[in-house]
Amino acid sequence: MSQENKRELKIIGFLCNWCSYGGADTAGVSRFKQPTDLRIVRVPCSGRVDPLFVVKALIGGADGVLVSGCHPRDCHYSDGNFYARRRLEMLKRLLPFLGIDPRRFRYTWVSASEGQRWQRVVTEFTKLIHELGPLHGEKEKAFE
Amino acid sequence: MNWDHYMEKRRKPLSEKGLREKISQILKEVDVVISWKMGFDPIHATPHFIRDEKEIEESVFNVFCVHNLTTYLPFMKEKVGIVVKGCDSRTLVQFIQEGLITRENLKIIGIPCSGVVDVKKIMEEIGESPVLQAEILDNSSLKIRTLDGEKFFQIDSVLAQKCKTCRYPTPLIYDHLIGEPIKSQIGWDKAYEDVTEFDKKTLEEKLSFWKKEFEKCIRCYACRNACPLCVCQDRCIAESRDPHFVSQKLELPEKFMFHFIHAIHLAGRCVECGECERACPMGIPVKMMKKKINYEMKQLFDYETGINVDDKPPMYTFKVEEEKIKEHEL
Amino acid sequence: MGLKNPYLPDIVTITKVIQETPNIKSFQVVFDDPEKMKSFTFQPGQVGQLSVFGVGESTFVINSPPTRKEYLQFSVMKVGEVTSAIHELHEGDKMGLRAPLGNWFPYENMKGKNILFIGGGIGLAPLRTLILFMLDNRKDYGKITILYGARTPVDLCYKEDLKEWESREDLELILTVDNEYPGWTKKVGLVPNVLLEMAPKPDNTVAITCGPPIMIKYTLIALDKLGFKDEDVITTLERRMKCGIGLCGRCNIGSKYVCKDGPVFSLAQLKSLPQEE
Amino acid sequence: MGRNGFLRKDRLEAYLNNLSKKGGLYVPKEEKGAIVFRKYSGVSELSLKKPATTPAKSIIYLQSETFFRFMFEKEGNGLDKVNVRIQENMDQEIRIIFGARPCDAKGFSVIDRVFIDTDTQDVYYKKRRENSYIATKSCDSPSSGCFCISVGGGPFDEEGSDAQFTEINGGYLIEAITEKGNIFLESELLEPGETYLEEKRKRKEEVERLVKEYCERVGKIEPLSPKLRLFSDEDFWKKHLSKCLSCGVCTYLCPTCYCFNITDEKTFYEGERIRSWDSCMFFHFTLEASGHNPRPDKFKRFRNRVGHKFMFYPERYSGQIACCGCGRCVRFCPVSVDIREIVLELMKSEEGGRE
Repeated sequence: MSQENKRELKIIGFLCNWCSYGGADTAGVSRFKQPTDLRIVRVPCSGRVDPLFVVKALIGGADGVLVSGCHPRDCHYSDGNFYARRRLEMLKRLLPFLGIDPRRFRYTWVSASEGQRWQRVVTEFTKLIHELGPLHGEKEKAFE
Repeated sequence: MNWDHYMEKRRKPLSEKGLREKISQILKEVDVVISWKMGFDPIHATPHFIRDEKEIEESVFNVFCVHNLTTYLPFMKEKVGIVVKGCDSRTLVQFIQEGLITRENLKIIGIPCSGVVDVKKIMEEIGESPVLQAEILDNSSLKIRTLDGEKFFQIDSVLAQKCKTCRYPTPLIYDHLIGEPIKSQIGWDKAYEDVTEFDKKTLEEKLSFWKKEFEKCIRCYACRNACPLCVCQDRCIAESRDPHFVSQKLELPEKFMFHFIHAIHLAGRCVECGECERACPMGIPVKMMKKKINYEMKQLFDYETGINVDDKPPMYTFKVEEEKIKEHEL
Repeated sequence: MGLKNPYLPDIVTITKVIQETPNIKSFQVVFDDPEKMKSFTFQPGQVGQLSVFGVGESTFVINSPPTRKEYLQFSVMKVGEVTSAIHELHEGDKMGLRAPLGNWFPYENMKGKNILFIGGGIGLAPLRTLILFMLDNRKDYGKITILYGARTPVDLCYKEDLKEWESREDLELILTVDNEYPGWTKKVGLVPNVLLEMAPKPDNTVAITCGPPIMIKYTLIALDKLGFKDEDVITTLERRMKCGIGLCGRCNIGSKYVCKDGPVFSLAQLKSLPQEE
Repeated sequence: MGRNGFLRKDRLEAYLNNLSKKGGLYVPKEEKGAIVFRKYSGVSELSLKKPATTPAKSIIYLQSETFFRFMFEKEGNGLDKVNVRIQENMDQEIRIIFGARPCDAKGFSVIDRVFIDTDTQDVYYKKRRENSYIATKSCDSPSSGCFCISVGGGPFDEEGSDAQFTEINGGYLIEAITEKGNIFLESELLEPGETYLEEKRKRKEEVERLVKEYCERVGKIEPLSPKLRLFSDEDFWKKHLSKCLSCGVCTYLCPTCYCFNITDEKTFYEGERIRSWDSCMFFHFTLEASGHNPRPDKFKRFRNRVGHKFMFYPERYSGQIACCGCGRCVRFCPVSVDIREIVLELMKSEEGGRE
């Protein structure tokens, strides 16, 4: 069941294959309790996350988007997450200009061993999205 | 916003004769020179591709020469001569930064510009009545004769929005300069006042503003095609089926997505020439999104597009320690 | 309402898939509506719009002849989004079909004449329907010659048909491949060159050609050299099509729409149209 | 013209309110920098002063519409193969257009020939066309770039309109042109119009003279001969179209352009087939799956556009030009490509060089 038994919201997570996906796995294996609103898309690297993926998700029906990669300096491809950081920060600052609450989008770094950190990130982000409420109506989407 | 005093000082007549002589000179070194000529009526100039000495006579430069002619360059294989205003020259700098043109194949005639008009605004003022004659009087006002009669405008009152806060009236890169350089007193903050003002609105206000604006979008892609930095053109992901970002529906999500694509692909690249907005037949302020990103680029990376050929666009590079990007805690 | 909606496809089921070459598959389909299957008629050369729902529509010639009605056959080369999706399909899968569309080979005018078919690669598809149709009405036509080429022996389509045609007495089949190939003992050379070598007589003969654009281009030149009149040279054209009924505007060459006024044109007709690539 | 009636300006609101009860009423509305046809929501937003930025075309020939929906289904216990079910999406709305211009209406008759006068009718367009009522407003003066008279239209042209109204004497003289046009006269708010006919005749003469004078700069535009040599001269097209941006402004704002695309969209279990406007100015328009494109360059695409309107269409439809002279393509082209200039030059070359 989702957070506080409310309607489950749609949160899309783009997780890098090498760190954050592993982190999520660690959290799972360690049986850390996590909210179920998150749907994970595994990507090779946070550098693969085109800001447009985030936009497409938000416009297409997601209530929140979480991007998570390796910590800076830890990128499997050495500098993918450095590029990601710039792009995603740009996006985060652009979103409110279009009237989209920037809190609905978060990017962060979680390593494969940080199961606990992953749990915290997901739980807190999901809680925040629930506080913000659904971005889209049951019938009508926010951008229609 | 009071910028009148400063415009007055810098507005100076340009010798079209000098321009034509210079075109004639560089036409010997290149295959084609791109300039302006009068279009279908006196207030509409049109890009003029000069391949023959005889065509030089028609070329003009005045407040109606609104187009950023550099938009054609990345697709041209010939040696090109081009006439640029200050703002247009930033595109050239950006092109060179990104390796989109070869500087050696280009001859640049720079024109220090004291601003061009917003043709749409004039059209609105004259109720789209056919223009029979347009005259520039003592460099500060316009006399426009239409089928409905004569109308006078202070040029300043119909100046293009971008010119009101122009920070680079003199081309930043050129081989030949026609006329005296002009200096701008406009500070960076001033140029982005519209962005910061708009950003003060609430999220709801902003969303409903864009919904209203994008509602008008007819997806003609004029903004994209007029944009000099939109170099994917025929390969644009807005028209591709794989990846499939945008469908052929004419609904708001599609339009939001398209304009996000345009803006995000121009992050740290847009030189704010305003061609997107000028080309839009529906009057959508499409430039604003890009300006907002530029504003953030300056805040984050102290970067301004199209100023220095040796710069690297901020999205093409990184720093291990980013001074201005803080980890977002919840 | 009574008005037929030309955009609504009929549902068809794939009854058989044949791998013709590494990138060409033939699909035999039947209408799900048995009445439709019974009443459906078409002419050799006419096309159909196959659709994979959710992906889109594409135009293919019906390459089974109207004289054999158990199924309709389409051959699909995997090149784009729709054709790739069709290639994913299996026996029993559903497709949409809008057919018949377009014009057809003027076979009535060819009665009593010698017929020279010149095909390349998947270009044999539209010819196949006419060849089979003519073989089913063999007495109406004179000498039938088929010149068919492909890049390699692997790229030859309709191998079963080719085998049968080769064994028949009442037609001549000449096969060629572009380059030498281990074990290939038949002709080697590009179709137009082989054609020139064969030097068929243009008298009382109609030449019908279909293949890749470059082959057609040189075949037309060769036919001209051999003395064929523009009226006696017939080809089929391809363009990007959407509606298939002459409305959507993209497949025009001058005032003619390939989907509705074509795809079959005589060289004489083509020469009267604006020249495009 | 048939019946008529006079509507005082102060009754316009009540009149439109009533009209909007008879069906979806679409009027030109000012929306920050553009005038577009929108559903009527009050007289204050009505904008009749100048022609709308977008023609009324989009009300009947939607820029994007669903042909049909399809669902993937299984029967019974679901062990069989997946079936596809198709559900036609036919629009039944009654549409009333008030305040289009004569050129907009003329555009519909250009599209009618293609979509309706054929053995494979576009049923979606036809249905909407049958269910629509068009009242055009006669023009008061030409707009920048207009050339209706040059292509055989005019500020009071009746082709394609069901009714036409003329702004005179502090009100509107409304005249029915077709049987359908009577819908605009079935109102108690109207006064008898006979007394205004003379005034309207005078107005018509005056405006027509004004427009004619403006159009004379262009002259008469005739269909182009398919034998025209200059038409295949690539240099001619390059000279005129080097500046073209290859955007869709001219085609999307054109009342007569009708080319379209058909695409599928689907989610997991269902989807729809969509028809949307397409533009012959786009590279993708003729791009084939193989990568081959018969019109890869913008000048070739523009040549086809000119050809379609002034040569191919007249060839198919007994000399009718597929252009209504509204001037939008000239007025709104971001780089001021002037189709009139191009056609005139082609025509002129014909005079001297007919084969």
